[in-house]
Amino acid sequence: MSEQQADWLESEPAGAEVLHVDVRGYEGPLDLLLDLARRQKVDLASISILSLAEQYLDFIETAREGRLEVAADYLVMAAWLAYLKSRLMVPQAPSDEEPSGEMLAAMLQFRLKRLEAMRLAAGRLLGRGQLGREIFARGAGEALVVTRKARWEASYYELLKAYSAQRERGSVTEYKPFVRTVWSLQDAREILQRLIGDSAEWIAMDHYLAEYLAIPKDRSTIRASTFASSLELVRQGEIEIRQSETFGPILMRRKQVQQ
Amino acid sequence: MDGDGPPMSVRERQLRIVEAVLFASPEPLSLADIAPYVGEGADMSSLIEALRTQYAGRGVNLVRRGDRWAFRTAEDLGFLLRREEEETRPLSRAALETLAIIAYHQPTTRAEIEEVRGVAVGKGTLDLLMEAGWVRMRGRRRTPGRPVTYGTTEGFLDHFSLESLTDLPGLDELKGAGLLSSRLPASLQIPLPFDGDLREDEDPLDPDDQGDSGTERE
Amino acid sequence: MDGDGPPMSVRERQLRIVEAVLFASPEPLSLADIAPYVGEGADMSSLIEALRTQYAGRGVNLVRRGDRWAFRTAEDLGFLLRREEEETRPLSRAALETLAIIAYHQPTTRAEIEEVRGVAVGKGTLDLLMEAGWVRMRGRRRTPGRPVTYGTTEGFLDHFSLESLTDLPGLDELKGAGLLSSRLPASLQIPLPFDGDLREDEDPLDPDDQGDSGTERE
Repeated sequence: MSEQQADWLESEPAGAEVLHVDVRGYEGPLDLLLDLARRQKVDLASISILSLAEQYLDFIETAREGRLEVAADYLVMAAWLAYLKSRLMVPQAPSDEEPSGEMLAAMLQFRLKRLEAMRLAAGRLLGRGQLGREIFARGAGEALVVTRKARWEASYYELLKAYSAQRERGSVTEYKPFVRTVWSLQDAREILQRLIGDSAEWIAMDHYLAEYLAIPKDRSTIRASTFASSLELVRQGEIEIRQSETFGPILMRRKQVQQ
Repeated sequence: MDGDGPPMSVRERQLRIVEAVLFASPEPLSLADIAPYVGEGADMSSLIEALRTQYAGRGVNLVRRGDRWAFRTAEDLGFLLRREEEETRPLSRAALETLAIIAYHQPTTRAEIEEVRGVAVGKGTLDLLMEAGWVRMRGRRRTPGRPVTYGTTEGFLDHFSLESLTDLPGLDELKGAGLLSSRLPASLQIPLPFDGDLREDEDPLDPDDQGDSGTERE
Repeated sequence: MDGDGPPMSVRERQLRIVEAVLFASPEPLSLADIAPYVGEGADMSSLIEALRTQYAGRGVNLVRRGDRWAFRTAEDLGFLLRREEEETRPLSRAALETLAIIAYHQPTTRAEIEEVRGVAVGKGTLDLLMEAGWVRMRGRRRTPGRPVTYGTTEGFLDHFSLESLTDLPGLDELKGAGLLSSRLPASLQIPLPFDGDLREDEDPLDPDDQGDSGTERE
């Protein structure tokens, strides 16, 4: 195949030559069809698609009789051409929705013309003066050297900032976050429930919490969380709260059930 | 140095610079490439035009290649200067036809090339054309499957001595005969080869788009 | 091809051929090299002389190299082909940090810079600072391995408008300017940059000292 390709431009279509029963020289069924069409020695526009189809089918038939392996796409084309042939020979029924034989033939003709046109175009392109073959660029070209010189920019502030930031990063500062004990509202509520128990006596909150309040740094969180929880317990009707004066002790007891 | 001669006009100097820069570069250069050498405020188009006229009848011509310009030996001397390509393998028929279809039908997809040729296009064929610097991936067609669209390069124009795609041989006849359309001529308008930026039905390629990753077909 | 123009004289045609052949050749050519293209009976010397005259004032001249001939860019335009473009770019953070450390800690070695930065200093960074003209190799420290010592240059002082290195703000000034936080350990010291010729622990560089040839580190 490659040898045939090399001189395809020079080689005229084989004219009256005996058909070689060999499809290996062709690049597909369309290529073969075009070659057959050109053997008709007429303008592709006035070619007889019907006789072209017959030639193709003969060709394939001969090939198969000669026990040559024929590639699938050639057989597909053969089937299509057989169909085309039948449509060209049988007049179209009015109810027929399929494209007419004439339409199919025109389509094939168009494809053949287009392929041939592209072949001619390729040949004409190749026939033009080509760079490095007939047309030449400057042989002793000089590269245009553009050296890009970077002018670096940095401000004095950026410089000092960069230095300070690094020194600060580098200096190991001892820092231990201050860890606070925190009573959660949930904890406070449970403790309060347990401490009050069923007591019907008014007893000061601090009194209940005496055991915990021994640790000075925890006092605020214990008082705050307990008081907040106590309000919740009051709202739910579990306990009662009383305070007789501003800043006076907060008294608590189990809510008394009215008899 | 030019110490002795009469003082040179600014324009004369600009012309010499454009000439020197274009002469030095084996590759075509755009006006924007040359402008920095000439300096501010030069009328690049008129300089190029003047230079082109000066060289028109000479053995070396100033030619246009797409948006770029280059000095090339005169076309009519081709047969005298002709060097046989000994090292370069001639293009296969498949590659050459594929190149022609891309040139005349661009932007075009692999499926369209296959439709025209009636056979599958090996990926190797397209790779070869791209490696030669004649074909490039332009974008992706906004149709199902988003196929890659192919077009030619300025290197293609340069290699085949074409000023622009409209110089493609036989383009007008082909167009007139409706042979550049993808369907039967009667029903449609005839597209022209198009090497503008991107057509409305093309998407740009992602920077890392590898093209049709399809398996090797032959 | 050139069908339109007036008929070309034989001599004109010969000139065009000589011109094209010389243009296309990568090497200077002797008259004997060119003669086969021009054909029998051409007066090569006079053709070359005519061409030389035609190109004398142009951006490209025909010059003689021994007994060979070649087109060359006009001498007075040679500088054009090697154009320099400057672009301002901000210094990278790594370079800025390295520069700052060198400024304060000079004379300092790469290992010392890395110790302050906490990360490796690429050779590229130091090269860049030297290329920018802000940092120089001062000498070699008289310690095992004899590492190169780096310092800043006059160009550095110029760029940052400093009269001398002692103008660099010290610890208290940096704190006062809010650049250093006040919650720093008392042990933190800011060195006083040294810009004398060589410190007592530095050896001068040999004239051909290439600096740390160490492998690229990043």
